[in-house]
Amino acid sequence: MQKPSPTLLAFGDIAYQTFSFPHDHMPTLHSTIARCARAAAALAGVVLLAGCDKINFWRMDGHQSTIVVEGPVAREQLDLFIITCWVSLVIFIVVGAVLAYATFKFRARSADDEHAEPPPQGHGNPLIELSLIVASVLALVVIAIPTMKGIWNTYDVPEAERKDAYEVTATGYQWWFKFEYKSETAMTDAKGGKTPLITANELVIPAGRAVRIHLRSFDVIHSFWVPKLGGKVDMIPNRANILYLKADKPGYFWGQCAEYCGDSHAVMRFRVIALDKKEFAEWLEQQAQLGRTVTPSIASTPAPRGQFAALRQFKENEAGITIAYDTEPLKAWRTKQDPEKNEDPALIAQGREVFKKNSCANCHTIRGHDAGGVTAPDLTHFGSRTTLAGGLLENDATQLRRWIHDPLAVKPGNKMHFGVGAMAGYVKKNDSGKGYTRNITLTADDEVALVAYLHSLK
Amino acid sequence: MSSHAATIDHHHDPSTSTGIPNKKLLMWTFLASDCMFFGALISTHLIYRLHPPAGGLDPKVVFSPELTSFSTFILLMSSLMMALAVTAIQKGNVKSCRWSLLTTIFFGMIFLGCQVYEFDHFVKDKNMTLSNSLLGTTFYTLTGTHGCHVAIGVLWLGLMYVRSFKVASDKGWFSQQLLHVATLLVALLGSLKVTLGLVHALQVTPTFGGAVGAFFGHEYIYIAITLLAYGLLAFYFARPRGKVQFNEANAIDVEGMGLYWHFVDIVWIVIFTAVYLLEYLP
Amino acid sequence: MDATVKSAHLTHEEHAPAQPALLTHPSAKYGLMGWLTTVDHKKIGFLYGLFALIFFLVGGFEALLIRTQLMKPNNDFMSAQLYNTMFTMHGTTMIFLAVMPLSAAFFNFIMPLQIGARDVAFPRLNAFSLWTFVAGAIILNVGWIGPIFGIEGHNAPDAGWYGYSPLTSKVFSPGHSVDYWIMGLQLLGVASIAASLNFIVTIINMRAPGMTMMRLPVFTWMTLFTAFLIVLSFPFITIALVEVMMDRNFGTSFFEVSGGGMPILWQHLFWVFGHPEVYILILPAMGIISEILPTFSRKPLFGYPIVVFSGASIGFLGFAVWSHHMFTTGMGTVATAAFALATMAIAVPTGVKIFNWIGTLWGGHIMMRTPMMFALGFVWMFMIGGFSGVMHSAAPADAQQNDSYFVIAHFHYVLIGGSIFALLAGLHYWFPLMFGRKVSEFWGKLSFWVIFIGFNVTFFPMHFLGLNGMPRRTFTYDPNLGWDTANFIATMGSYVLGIGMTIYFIVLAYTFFKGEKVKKDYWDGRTLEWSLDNPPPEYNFRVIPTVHDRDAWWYEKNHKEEIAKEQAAHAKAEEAHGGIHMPFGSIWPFVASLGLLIVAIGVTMFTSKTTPGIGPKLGLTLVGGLVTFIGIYFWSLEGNEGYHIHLDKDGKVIEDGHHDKH
Amino acid sequence: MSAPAHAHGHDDHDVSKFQIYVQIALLLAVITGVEIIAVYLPFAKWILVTSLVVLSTVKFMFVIFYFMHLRWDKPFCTVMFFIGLVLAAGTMWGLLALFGAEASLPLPT
Ligand code: HEA
Ligand code: HEA
Ligand code: HEC
Ligand code: CUA
Ligand SMILES: [Cu+2]
Repeated sequence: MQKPSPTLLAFGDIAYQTFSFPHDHMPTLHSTIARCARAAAALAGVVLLAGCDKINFWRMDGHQSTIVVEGPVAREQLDLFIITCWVSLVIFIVVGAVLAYATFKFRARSADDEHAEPPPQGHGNPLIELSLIVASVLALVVIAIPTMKGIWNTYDVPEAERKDAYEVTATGYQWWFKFEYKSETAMTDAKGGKTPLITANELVIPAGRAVRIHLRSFDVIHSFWVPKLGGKVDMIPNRANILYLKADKPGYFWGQCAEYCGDSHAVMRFRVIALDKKEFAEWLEQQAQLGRTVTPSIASTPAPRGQFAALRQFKENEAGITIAYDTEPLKAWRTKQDPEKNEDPALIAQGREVFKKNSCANCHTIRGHDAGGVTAPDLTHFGSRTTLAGGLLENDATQLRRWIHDPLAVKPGNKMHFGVGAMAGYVKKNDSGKGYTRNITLTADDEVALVAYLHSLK
Repeated sequence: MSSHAATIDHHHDPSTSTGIPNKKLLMWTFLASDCMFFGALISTHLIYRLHPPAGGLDPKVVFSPELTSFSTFILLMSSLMMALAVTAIQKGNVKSCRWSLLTTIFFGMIFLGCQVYEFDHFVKDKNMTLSNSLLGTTFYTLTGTHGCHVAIGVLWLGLMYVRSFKVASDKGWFSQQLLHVATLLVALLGSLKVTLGLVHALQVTPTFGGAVGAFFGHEYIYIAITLLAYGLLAFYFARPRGKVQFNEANAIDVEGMGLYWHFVDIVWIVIFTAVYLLEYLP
Repeated sequence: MDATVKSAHLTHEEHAPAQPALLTHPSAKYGLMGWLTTVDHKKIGFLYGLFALIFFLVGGFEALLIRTQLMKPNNDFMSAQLYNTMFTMHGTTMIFLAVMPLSAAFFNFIMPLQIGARDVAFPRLNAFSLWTFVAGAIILNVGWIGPIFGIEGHNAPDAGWYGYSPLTSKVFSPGHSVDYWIMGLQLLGVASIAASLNFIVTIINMRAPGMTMMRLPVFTWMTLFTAFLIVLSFPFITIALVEVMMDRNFGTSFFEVSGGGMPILWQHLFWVFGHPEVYILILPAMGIISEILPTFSRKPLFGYPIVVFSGASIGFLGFAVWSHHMFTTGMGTVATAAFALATMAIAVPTGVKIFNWIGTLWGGHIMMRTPMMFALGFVWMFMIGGFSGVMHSAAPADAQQNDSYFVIAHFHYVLIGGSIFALLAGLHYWFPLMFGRKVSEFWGKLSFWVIFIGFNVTFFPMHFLGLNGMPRRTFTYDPNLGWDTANFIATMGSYVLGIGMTIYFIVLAYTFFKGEKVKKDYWDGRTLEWSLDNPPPEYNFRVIPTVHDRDAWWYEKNHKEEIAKEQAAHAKAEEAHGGIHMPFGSIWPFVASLGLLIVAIGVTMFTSKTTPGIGPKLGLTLVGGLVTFIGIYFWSLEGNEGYHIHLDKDGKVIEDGHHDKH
Repeated sequence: MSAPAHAHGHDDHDVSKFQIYVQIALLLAVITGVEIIAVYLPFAKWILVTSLVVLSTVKFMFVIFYFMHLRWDKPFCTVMFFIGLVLAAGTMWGLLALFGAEASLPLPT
């Protein structure tokens, strides 16, 4: 065991002094307490020292850090923050020192002291006060100037880059994000129908290029926040907001809705993936395609296989992310772009039927697969995404099955379960207006087939 | 110029630190607060006028300046009567004060009647309802809140009027008061109903004679009740009674009420300009 | 129960004063009726305080549940819905049902004493404010019945304490929860505005002779500014709430996009109120601190005029910064810049206060008692909270901080380290005056240290959490974001804080019943309230004092003979005027509030009928309206009548005079 | 018109107060009339808006200073009311300016 350091002992002393009091003499009790205080202080010191490598939250280097940033917008905001920190710290130290000094210097140390003649009854000193006011104003000017610069620099794409800026539209839904690339076209059928490219929950952007995101909302207010790239801007119904972001280099970034938007606000997350020019172009190319069709050979008969974790009852609030994916997310994302090696075409085909049969298509779009619903995430290339259900779960077979088995257990109140507007979900509102009845029921086989099918959509 | 009763100085109350009577100060502070209420409402209305939704109603088509001008004028006149009521009671002239109060109530009722008529007209003829357009939403809410202020003012005036008959001997006074108030309420509501009925009849029936006939045909019960209520009131008030307990000392009560009433008037001045007149600019 | 009841003169039986035949006053001095009909500002203050403390514990309990849920990642201690209800109710309860009424308790109890008045200007209006506040508190909390008894559609509010539209619309909040929130706040608004009008008139008009404005104790000044902020800012939320209510019930489209409405308008209307509101929470606290520091430094407040003036400018500037809560709503550069600058400007007058408090300590004889500990704790903690506030005001940086735990850290530092610390200090400080007993120094200081440590352990890590990207109002988080440790520490801290609060309140309760009795003017105070016996008699001052100096009581203590002569002369004069005039108690304010409660129940608990006719909703609303009307009617007919009392040499009441009219 | 004097023989004063009230009421009516006519006049919009605002303000001031006796009351009443009035006006101006900005345009429908 470590010995308490001298500072800690001194701290104990202070505690002793504070607790002892001329007016309330409690000799036995207060000395006991003082001893306890000393022991407690020592103990706290030991715990702190021992736990130092565990307690590392001040590094603030998580996936959503605003301190370890990877884009010019976030950097400008960070620099400003650091300035405010320094100004505050300096003032805090100066003012705090004076305050501490005054407190200890002018403290009555004994009963006699307390009953001494009252000190001179001075009323103030205008000169001191005025100079302190001036000093505060000056300190604020130090903050105000970079603030003004920051406001104009971060509000929109800088003039010089505006021509080159890449535009996307992001729309918040309860509780997921839709991303529209209005300048890109995607096929709607084999005959050459065109539509703007739409995807969900994972926004892919070009790295090193300014991006202007148009923010819209479908229902309530959401907020689009990718801390490592820049501060948030709200998605407000009936309002045209924009956000300027830029990623220094290719990367995989965590984002989250930052405005309370109802039950599942906490799990309304998303990702931003920045790719270099070439890879971005490839990605666009792939996304423009119709949903991938895997044709089963006529011979093979579909049979559920044991490739999925046996269905277990997932707990409502269970982690949906694995470590491997977490440490090298961009790599994980890249591997997702290619079809899986051990696909079972028959199963996939069966899944496609299940999808059709269960009115999934009422809400979801899968281009080329007769699915054109618009109130839910576009699933055309669902298999190429690393996450599902609004960035909440890792898009692996287990988690996907967990999701389609019982969306409500994953995301409280979610619309796939309760339905969107007139569109019924897994349950349907009773005509009486009270209570729900089951609308979609999937068998274990259905689920397995659906998983295979959805994952084949690369 | 100045006006001061010999005994009570109405601009100085020695029992308070500032010399302003508590009730007056309360009222002014409340009015300051009320400014914020109307500030919020008028802002809402103007913001939505600034950004009208596509295909929204055009207020120029909906509003009818004649009626609004008339009710504006009426409200101004009621303010005059209110001011006279205050001067009267300050001089201790209870009778004159009562008459002024009654006239104020009367004008207030006309204003309310006009407003009800206007709303009715907008809903029925111009198809602007509270919920079918943003203009309706903000317009009815703003002017309706103002109307509520007027209605509360009328109620208050009525109670003050009744109070001015409070007699020194308290025997049975209380039950009488209840009766008075009830009757007064019946009379006022009855008048409103009957007036509306008349307006309605005139509106829907082409000939004047027919209108009057229809009016009596539909409204005879209300007319009877209203007349009865007025008769009763006349009866109460004609009876001999003791010395009333309403004099210069109550001037502050009337004055506070007056401040409220005038404020309602000036809010209307603002609404009249900001909501109605500005819409008619080229 | 109440110590004021126990005071000597009240044991005296009251003669039934001559009453008008049918206008009897259903009032009493004792028992339940005594409390319901009281118009005594001290009893009303006591009730405010009692309710506020109960709700503080409720809000604190909710906070502990919140922290328990967040203790570890992916915790399933609470469901998402329950969690959302919890933080909404926690925020709303703490702000409207704990801090505001606790401040109001001090306004009521202390302010009239500080200005040498016998009561507030409108005693019955004061009672009305109290009971309307209680009605609002009931409505706000009545939604808990839903989850507890499993009644569908009746939940406690869950749209966040600032209830952003359109989440509050019928579409997205179909149940009654938002109705409870709206009506609850509406009633609390009525209560607060009524109370504040009363305080303003009282402070401006009811000062003792010689108590010029520039001699007002700073706490009274802050009461005045707070009251101004309330009467000027609450109207905005009232109107905003009316508008959502109409959207919900009458199909209007103030905030309905389908009808052309703009949800952003709600945010403006709310924050025009909301920002002044946070100064409503802090100015009383600053007032309390400005009383405690001089008393325990045994020096007058340093730079009194500047402290007062800075309070005014904080209040005034507070109306010009509301959009700093909306930096992320895309207001455009110019608007953002303007609000950022205005927000920064507030740091100047606030800093002035801090400097002057330090100036007050400087050269004093500092007595380190419990209230002083809390007061110093306040200065430190508020400073930290203020600095994070300034960091928010740098708008681009705020884009990263907004709606993150950094904001949570900021406002808990100013709200707990600020408001709550000061209110806890005030409780200790005025306890001897209010109840004639004092809290043990040992236990007081112990609770201070536990609270202080617990508080910092809870909220300091939240700065890091926020900067590390943790959004607020999230019931769960993943373990891969680096938030686990800080959350765990914060939760442990909140338990320590809970223990500290528990110690504090147990000690307070113990002292109330069993604490050491102390003599008058226990702390050697400076302002007029300390010139009274403790607990103060019903009539407050035997003789209305004449004020000669800013620290009136300090002056009196130093000029005993002069004052004694003066008082004797004034006592004679007052006696010649018929003795001390006391207002009758009245039940009518209570009745009026009861009516409002019925209206609110009607409006919130029932859905409108689709068939014609009067359903329970309209029916109850009308009944409630009638009850309120009756209450107000009798209240006004009753007139401000009262009776006179006369005192003997020892302050005993020797005779209750006949009733008279004023 | 003299400052408030504690005059005793008040009859002639009352007469003049009565007259003043009536005159003001007439004035208010006339201004209202002018306003109503003004909006139909073919002047530039800004002229009309300015004059409407000015005229309404004049009406407003007459009512509060005469009918509401601010003119004869302690100035503190005026201060009290103007705190609310100015703040309300300022906030309205702020809100209108905020919503007038381009950033606040609602989405085209
Ligand atoms: C008691 C309540 C209280 C107080 C006093 C304050 C005080 C301040 N607040 Fe705070 N604030 C809240 C309660 C309070 N706040 C709450 C509840 C919220 C969140 C609401 C919600 O979203 O739920 C909030 C949110 C909030 C935001 C929005 C954050 C966001 O959501 O994005 C901002 C932004 O500017 C802000 C700023 C400030 C500033 C600049 C001050 C200043 O007044 C602070 C001034 C004080 C000092 C600066 C310290 C002392 C000064 C000196 C020693 C002088 C020298 C110093 C300098 C020159 C820097 N606050
Ligand atoms: C004055 C206001 C005030 C006060 C005093 C507090 C006090 C506390 N607050 Fe709160 N808080 C707010 C105002 C306040 N808060 C607001 C406005 C919000 C925003 C809400 C929103 O987003 O809408 C918020 C949100 C908020 C959050 C964020 C929730 C979220 O965004 O998801 C958290 C999380 O830690 C929190 C924690 C605490 C804690 C631990 C305390 C502690 O200090 C509490 C200390 C008190 C006690 C611990 C009481 C002790 C009592 C007992 C121990 C009794 C127990 C009794 C029994 C078991 C019978 N608060
Ligand atoms: C009522 C409309 C509706 C129906 C029917 C529906 N869904 Fe969904 N689905 C949604 C919504 C809304 C979401 C987004 C939920 C969220 O993240 O909050 C979603 C999300 C998903 C996702 C995750 C998408 C992503 O990128 O995160 C998958 C996979 C999915 N649904 C599959 C299905 C399948 C399979 C069916 C049929 C059995 C189905 N859905 C039926 C509305 C629906
Ligand atoms: Cu969407 Cu929070
Ligand atoms: Cu603020």
